[in-house]
Amino acid sequence: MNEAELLDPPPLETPPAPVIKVRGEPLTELPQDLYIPPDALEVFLDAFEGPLDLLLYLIRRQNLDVLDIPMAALTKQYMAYVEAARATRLELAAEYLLMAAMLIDIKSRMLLPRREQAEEASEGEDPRAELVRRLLEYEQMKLAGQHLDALPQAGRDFDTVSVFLPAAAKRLPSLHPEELAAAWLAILSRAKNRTHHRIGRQELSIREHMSRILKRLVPGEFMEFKDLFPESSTVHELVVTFLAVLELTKETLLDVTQAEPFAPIYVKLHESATE
Amino acid sequence: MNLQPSDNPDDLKVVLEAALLAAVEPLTLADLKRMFEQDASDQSVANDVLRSALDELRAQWHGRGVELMQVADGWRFQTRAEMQPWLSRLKNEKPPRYSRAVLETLAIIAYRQPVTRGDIEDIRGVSVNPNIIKTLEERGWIEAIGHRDVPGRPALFGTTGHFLSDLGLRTLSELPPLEELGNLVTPDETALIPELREELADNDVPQTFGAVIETARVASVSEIS
Amino acid sequence: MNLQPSDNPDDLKVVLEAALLAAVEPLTLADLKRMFEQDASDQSVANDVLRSALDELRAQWHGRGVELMQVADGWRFQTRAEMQPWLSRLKNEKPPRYSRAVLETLAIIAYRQPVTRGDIEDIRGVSVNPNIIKTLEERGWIEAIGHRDVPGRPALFGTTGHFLSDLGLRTLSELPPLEELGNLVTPDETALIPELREELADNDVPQTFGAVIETARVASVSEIS
Repeated sequence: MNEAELLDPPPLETPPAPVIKVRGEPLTELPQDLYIPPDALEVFLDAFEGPLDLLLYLIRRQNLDVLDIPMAALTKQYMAYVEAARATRLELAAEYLLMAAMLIDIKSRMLLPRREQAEEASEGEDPRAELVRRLLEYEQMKLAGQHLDALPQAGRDFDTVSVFLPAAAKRLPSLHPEELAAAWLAILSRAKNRTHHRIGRQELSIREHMSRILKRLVPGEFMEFKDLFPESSTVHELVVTFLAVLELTKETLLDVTQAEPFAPIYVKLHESATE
Repeated sequence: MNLQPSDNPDDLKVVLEAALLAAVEPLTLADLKRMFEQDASDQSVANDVLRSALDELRAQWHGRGVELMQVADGWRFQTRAEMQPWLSRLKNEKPPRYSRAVLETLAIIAYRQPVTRGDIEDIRGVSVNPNIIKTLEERGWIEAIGHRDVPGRPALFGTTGHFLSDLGLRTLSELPPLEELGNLVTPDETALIPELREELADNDVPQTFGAVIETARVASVSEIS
Repeated sequence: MNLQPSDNPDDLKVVLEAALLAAVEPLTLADLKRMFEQDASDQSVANDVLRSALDELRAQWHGRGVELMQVADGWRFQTRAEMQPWLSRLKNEKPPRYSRAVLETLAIIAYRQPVTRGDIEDIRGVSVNPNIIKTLEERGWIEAIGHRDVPGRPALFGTTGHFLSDLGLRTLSELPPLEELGNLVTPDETALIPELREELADNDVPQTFGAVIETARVASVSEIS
C-alpha cells in the first residue's frame, strides 16, 4: 500500500510529496502532459487508489467540471494510462481496463442519435450519470478518510492513562453478618449430627468439674444455678459443668430447687454431703 | 485512609480518580456505580452525584498534561495532544500511519455502515485487500455486525465504540461532516446515515441531481459535436 | 498550552506527570531526561532538577488514591492499597469467599468472645489451623485481648472495631441474633415446654441463660454418647 497523497485535489492541503525517483533524480512534480517516464509508472500507478482515483485526478488536474466530462479526450488519456499499466502491472490493469470499457461505453452511447420523444422521459439516464455519481461518492469518501486521519488518534496523538495496579493487594473476601450466624448454626447442627459417632473423652473432666462445683459451694448456703456457669465459658465447659451438676444431683451430693416454673433455680450442698 | 465514598463527595472523587487512572478501558457510569454498590452502608451512589463528581474532576484536571474525557465507551484519562512531542520521545516505535486505502475503507465503513466488502469495492472502484479489513479489525475499530441476506451472505461491517473512543468521539454524529461536493449528494444516497440525511434535508439545496445531470448532458452535446 | 519544560519547573512537572501517568512501565531518570534533550532551548534538564520535580510531584499526590512511587525499575504511579476494595469491584470477578473453617472460627470468636484457640477447637470438634487465626488477624478482624489464667496462658481472642465497621455494624449486639437456636431442638422435646421455646424465639440477646442451657443441652448429646 502506498501513502502518497500528492495527487489530492486542490482544496485540501497537500502533505509532503513522497519522493519518486526516476533514474536517480527525484520527481517532485507529476508530469504536465500524459507522458510518464516508464521507470516512474509503477510508483505513479501506486499513487492512485484505483481507476476512480485516477479519473478524478485527470478531471481535477485539467480543472474540468466533474459534471462536464469531456468524454473523448478523457477516454483517450485514460487509455494511454491503461496501456502503460498493462505493460508492467497486468493484475493492476484489470480494474483500469474495466473503467476504460465503461468510458468507451458511455462515449459510444452518447454518439448514438437519440429520439426526441424518449429524451424527455429518460432525462436521468444520461450515460454519464452513473459515472458522475460514482466519482462524487468516491471523492467524498476519499476526503472523509483524510478527515478521519486528521482527528487526534489514541496512540498517535495522545495516550490513554492506565497506572499500575499493584497485584499484591488482592481482593479480600466480603462478609455479611448473616453468614456468621449461619456458620454458628452450622456448628451446632453438626454437633448434633456427631451424636452417634463421637467418642466421649471428657469423663475425667466431668469429675473435675464436679469437684470444682463442690468446692465453690459454701455449706448451707444457696447459690444461683446460673452462677455456676462462668460468662467466658465455652460450650464445652458449659456442657461439662451442666453434666457435673446432673451427676452431683444424681449422687445426691447436690440439691436443686425452684420455687415455681421459670423462677431462678438454686443449688445447695446436700445435707449429708456437709457432714 | 478510611474512606466513605458513598457519603462523602471528596472521598467519592478520590476513588473515582484512582479507578479512572488505573482502568485500561474507558469506564461507563454503570461501571463506576458498581464500585459503590456493595459498600457497608448499602447505599448506592446516584447517577447525578456521580456525574457531578466527574464534572468536578474534569475541571480539577484542567490545564494539566492529562485530561478526563468522555468518549463513546465511557470516561477515561488521556494525555493532551500538547504532550505528544515529549511523550513520543519515550516510545521506541513510531505509531502507525494508515495508508489511503485503509483510510478510505474506514471512511466508507464509518459513514455508510453497515456495508459489505462488495459495497466498499463498488465505492472505491478497486478490490479490497483482505489485509485492510484485517488491519482495521485487529485495531478493534470495525467488526462484522451481521450478514446481508443475499447469496453468499456477505458480512456487514460497522465501526465499534472503541473506534470512536480512539478518535476521542462519543457518537457517530460527532464524525467530521462529509464534504458536500457542490450539493451533489442527494438525500437518498445517504440513507444509511440518518444524522447526515437530516442535515442534508435541512440544507437549502438549489441544484437537484436531475438538474445536474441535465447540465452534464447539455454540456456533453457540445463536447461531442 | 505553550510549554517550556526545560526552563519552567511548573511546565516540567506537567510533562513529567503526563509521561509517568501514561507510561506502561516504570520510567527511569534517564528516560525522563531523554524527553527534554531535543527541546528547542537545546538545554537538558539536570538530574537534581528532575529529582526535585519528582519529589514535589510525589508530595502533590499525597493523600490521593494514586501515588507516585520509586520502585526498582524507576518511577511510576500506582494505586494505593486502600483503593483496592473499590477497584476490585470494577473487574467482574466473583468476590473470593472465606472457607467454612474461617467462617466458623470467626463466628465462634464473634459470638463467644473472648475465646482461646482451644475453645474454638472444642466447639468445632477439629483442630484449628494456625493460618485461620492468622488470616483473621491480618484482616484486622480479630485480636488477642488477653490471656486465660490457666496453664499455658492461652491467648483470648475477640473481634475488633474494624470487624464491626467492615460488616456495617456499630456494636456487637447488632450481630444477627441466634433466635433460630430454638429450632435446632428437635420438635418433640420442645413440645413439652412451649413457653421456653417462645421465650427463645422472641429473644434478641443471643446469650440468655435459657439459650446457654439449650445450647449446652444440644451439644451435650454428643458428649454423653
